Amino acid sequence: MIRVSPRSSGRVRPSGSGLEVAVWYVMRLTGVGLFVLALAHFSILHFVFDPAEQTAEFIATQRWNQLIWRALDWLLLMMVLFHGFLGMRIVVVDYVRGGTARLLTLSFLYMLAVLLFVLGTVVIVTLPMPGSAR
Amino acid sequence: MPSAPALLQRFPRLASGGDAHREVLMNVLRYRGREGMVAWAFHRISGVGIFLFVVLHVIDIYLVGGDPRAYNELLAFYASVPGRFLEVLLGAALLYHALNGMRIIIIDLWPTMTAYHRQIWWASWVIFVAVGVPGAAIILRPIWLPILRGIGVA
Amino acid sequence: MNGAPVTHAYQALVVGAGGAGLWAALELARKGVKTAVLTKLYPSRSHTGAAQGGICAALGNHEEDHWEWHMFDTVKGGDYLVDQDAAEVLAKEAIETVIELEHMGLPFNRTPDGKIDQRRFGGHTRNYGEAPVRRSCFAADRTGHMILQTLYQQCIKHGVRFFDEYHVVDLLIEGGLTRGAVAYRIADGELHVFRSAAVLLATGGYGRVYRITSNAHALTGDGMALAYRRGVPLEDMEFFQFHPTGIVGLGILLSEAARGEGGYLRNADGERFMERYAPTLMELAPRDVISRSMYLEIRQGRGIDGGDFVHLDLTHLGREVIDRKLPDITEFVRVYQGIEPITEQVPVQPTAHYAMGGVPTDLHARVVVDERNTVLPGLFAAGECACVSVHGANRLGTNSLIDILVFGRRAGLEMARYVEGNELPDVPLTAHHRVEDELELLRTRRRGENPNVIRAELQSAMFDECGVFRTKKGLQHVARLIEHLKLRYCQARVEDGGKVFNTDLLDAWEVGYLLDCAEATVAGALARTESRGGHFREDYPERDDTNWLKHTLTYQAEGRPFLRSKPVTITRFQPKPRTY
Amino acid sequence: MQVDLRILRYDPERDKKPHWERYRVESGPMDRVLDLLHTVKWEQDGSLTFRRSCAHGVCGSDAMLINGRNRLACKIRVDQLGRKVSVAPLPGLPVVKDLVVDMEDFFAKYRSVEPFLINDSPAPPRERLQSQEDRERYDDTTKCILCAACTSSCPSFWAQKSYVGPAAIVNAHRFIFDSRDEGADERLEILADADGVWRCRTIFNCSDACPRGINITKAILEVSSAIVERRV
Ligand SMILES: Cc1cc2nc3c(=O)[nH]c(=O)nc-3n(C[C@H](O)[C@H](O)[C@H](O)COP(=O)(O)OP(=O)(O)OC[C@H]3O[C@@H](n4cnc5c(N)ncnc54)[C@H](O)[C@@H]3O)c2cc1C
Ligand code: HEM
Ligand code: SF4
Ligand code: F3S
Ligand code: FES
Repeated sequence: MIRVSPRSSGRVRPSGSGLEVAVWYVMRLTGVGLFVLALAHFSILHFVFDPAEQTAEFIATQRWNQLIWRALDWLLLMMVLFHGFLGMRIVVVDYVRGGTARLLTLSFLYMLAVLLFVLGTVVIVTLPMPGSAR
Repeated sequence: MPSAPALLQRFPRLASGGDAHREVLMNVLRYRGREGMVAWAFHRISGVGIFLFVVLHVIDIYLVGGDPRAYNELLAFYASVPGRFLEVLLGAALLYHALNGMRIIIIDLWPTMTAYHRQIWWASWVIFVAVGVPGAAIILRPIWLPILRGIGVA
Repeated sequence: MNGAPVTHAYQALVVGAGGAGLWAALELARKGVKTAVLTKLYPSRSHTGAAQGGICAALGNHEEDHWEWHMFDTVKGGDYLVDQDAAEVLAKEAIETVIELEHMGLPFNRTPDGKIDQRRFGGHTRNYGEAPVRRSCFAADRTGHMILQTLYQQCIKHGVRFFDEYHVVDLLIEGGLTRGAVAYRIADGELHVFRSAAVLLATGGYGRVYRITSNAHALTGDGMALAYRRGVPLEDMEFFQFHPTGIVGLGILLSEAARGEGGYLRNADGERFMERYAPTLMELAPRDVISRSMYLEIRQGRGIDGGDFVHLDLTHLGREVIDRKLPDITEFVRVYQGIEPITEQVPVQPTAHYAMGGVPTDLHARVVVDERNTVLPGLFAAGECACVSVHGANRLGTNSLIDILVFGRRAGLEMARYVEGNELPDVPLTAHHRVEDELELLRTRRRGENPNVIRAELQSAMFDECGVFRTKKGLQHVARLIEHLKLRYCQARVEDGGKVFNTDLLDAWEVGYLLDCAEATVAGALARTESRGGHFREDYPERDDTNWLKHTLTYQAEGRPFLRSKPVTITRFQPKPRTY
Repeated sequence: MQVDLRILRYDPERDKKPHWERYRVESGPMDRVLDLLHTVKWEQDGSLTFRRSCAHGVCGSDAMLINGRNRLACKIRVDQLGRKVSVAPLPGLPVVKDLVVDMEDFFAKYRSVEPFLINDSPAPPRERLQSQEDRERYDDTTKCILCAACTSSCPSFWAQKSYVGPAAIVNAHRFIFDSRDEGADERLEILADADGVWRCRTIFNCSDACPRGINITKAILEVSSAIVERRV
């Protein structure tokens, strides 16, 4: 919190931290990244293909048939996680009052982020490539 | 719809500052912000909306490896008619959020553009409609295509 | 009712946080004096912030200029009623004062070579009256705003202690010694007694006695009335300046800068009528001259559409000058008149603007109480509420801002010296009783007249009878009316009986100040049977140096005014006929 | 013209909650909302409480929520609003009485950004020189009259009262970009705090509300850019 100087005293000492600058920057960088990746992702899955086609087998054999697709989707995952969770942090800090409530919500949020990271990474890494031996 | 001040008059308790959350909400509803405020409200709502979908989506993709049958069941819902409407909604949120996000980034990097933020906002709506309407049409194809066929147009 | 008040002790007390008060406070803070600033508004709301045109100093950044020329213009502008020792201090110290303002960070407009920019202003001339000179330093048309902000910022930097929204309601003067002041905390209606060795009155003007005025609602002559009630005389109150270019009906000022940048005044025939009244300076003649000329035009049926206003014409200046140098006043015209000044002429009317008179002081801002300049120990005054007198019978544009700063600073320095050698005086525990009882009565009286009606009647009568033109008959009429209004005021009551932020009570309380200031103004105007500067008697249209080259001092005794006089200090410039 | 004026009133000594009151007021063609409030106060109900002083938009006393937006009552004409006028205190600030809000925290935030020239090098005998371009650089933010219309219109501020707010940033900007000032680093450090510029979500309510027409959002973004440039 910005320390407010007493009613009419002179200079206050700065108490800034570098964290918020980083968050601000990451939001913007991932925003640009997502603009390309997320929109492309959505287009591929809705305009190039139709949702009806995209069974588990389809994903395993066609969509993720090359390393590059997996790499791109993993990149998308990372961006979304950073962007989405830092974004949600902003919303939570804005609207969740009280130290404890906010701490709990944020902890839950960060744990969710880790969970999604694990789930997403596991599936991208472990889903067998077509043609590879089971 | 009654205006926010009228609502306040009917429910005076809403106007009192007792409850911090209610106060924040009432301010947001009562204040007649212009383009910038509407842009922000949509941005926030769409951001949270997409976020919720992403949580779901990462889990469902995990199922591709973990439990393909469950995934396929979910997919059936995605491909159904209500599912498609929700996808249009998701697409709209994403498109809006992406365009407005770029608007914010442009203004951030180039503060002189603040003078034109309204124009950029309306321009982004033009793009939204130009891209969004055909996009929605494609997603909803399984709904209107059979109808058109039925009346013999296509 | 009378409970124990909250008491405070400060070495020095500054009442008012306009330019004068703030600079004094700053000077005191630099000297390490324990000081409190009391102000009924937040400091940044003081009316110094409304000043537009500029602040003069003979910097000579564009063309040759000398402080002697500035002093001469001041003396002549004041129709030779100026105390010339004071005018000399003003003109000399103006230069260092403006430079110091710049060092404090004031964002002056700049010349191409980076110096403080200067423009022409009414009555300021080269070589003792030859032609207009560029002497007014400015920051667009919000010079006063920048001064107020800059001084407030410096006070914050130096840790000045502010009591914001504390309304001073009484001065504690007892046994010939100043002991402090009583203030009413607006937020909760509590009375606070401030004990202090030195008290500065810097409460600004009293333009609100007039119906049409450029002055803020808060300018009700508080400091003058408080001193007046405590036996201090008021000097030269009959001299009130009417500014020629007020927005019709509202009185909002369109700065002289509009004419300094080349604007014209035109009558119904489209004629630049100032050609006939002030052939050399034209629209840049002093304000009293122009205001009178406008009324003469109007009386001769050359007001626009037969009405009581003329036109200010800026259309030939072009969009560039108007938007860059006069942005604020053009916005006023757009907002308050719905007129586009780049293409249309602006209807204007004289508006009550500035009090030349006030609490008499010496060159060190010490309040003096008689014709021999006897000092009242511990009481100081500076700014518009004081009368040093540098403005004499008529103030030149831009001379007030420099006055409040030069003498605000002198007040601070002198107060620091004074508190060094003087103990904190005692204040009896009952000090606040008198004013508390009066306030209580006003707040709780069962029935009585609405004070707003009294104020409205006063304002109209003052504007009509004690304005630009005055006659014996009219003045006698207002004098009687004021007596009558004072009686009615004693029976007035306010509607709001609460303690918290009771503006109803304070507005009513201020009507009391206005009545006192009006009383002194009319008394002086009745007595002064001549015409000089801002005071024009139709029954005595000539200046009369034989009988009236002197200041008036108005005292209040037993609720009535009585007058004495005091000689004018003349050093360099002997009185001459005043033509422009 | 008859105006239907509604005012959100609250007297802490009498009322539990704020409540709306209706007034019928006759309004002249060029009347401002301040004139309506005066008519009510002087002729109908003396207890109506609001701040005001200069009456022409330069002192910043009478910012309030008028027909859903923050504006100065003395600077908005009734004919710009129509026959229905609603007036409430500035949102997001504690109400003291009727239209008067508590400004202490607002001014404390102003003071917290060191709003004064910092230049410890010895001053020259004459003015410090400054080019016209350097002077122009911070012109916009010198216009602020500390009316609080901006800060109290900001949804980020409503949600986070600890946010230093647009008005304070405007006043920091005024010095950060003044070529004569040497305290920019200190101020940027202060504003790099979590409650500093980062709370701004470029909502523009502040710029829309500013009665001085300051492009506040631009000023905020210039400050955040300066912080980023310093850090990265
Ligand atoms: C519209 C306008 C434009 C002007 N333009 C120029 C110009 O261009 N150049 C120029 O030289 N002059 C100009 N003047 C004149 C000049 O601005 C004023 O004379 C000058 O600013 C007065 O300053 P001050 O410090 O005496 O008082 P103010 O700035 O009026 O301050 C008075 C202070 O006293 C406080 N106060 C009053 N009563 C009480 C009380 N009872 N208790 C506590 N506090 C109290 C107020 O809160 C305020 O802080 C202009 C005047 C007006 C009205
Ligand atoms: C598609 C491209 C995207 C772009 C260009 C983009 C851009 C941005 C930007 C610039 C911000 C910061 C807003 C601010 O600081 O005021 C932001 C906020 C946010 N974004 Fe995105 N974003 C994108 C996609 C996403 C996605 C996919 C999600 C969901 C996971 C998301 C969720 C959020 C959230 C929750 C916020 C915070 C909202 C707020 O502060 O009100 N965004 N976005
Ligand atoms: S920036 Fe504008 S809205 Fe904000 S306080 Fe200053 S003048 Fe008022
Ligand atoms: S309204 Fe608030 S979010 Fe930023 S642009 Fe203005 S400070
Ligand atoms: S009364 Fe001064 S800004 Fe409105």
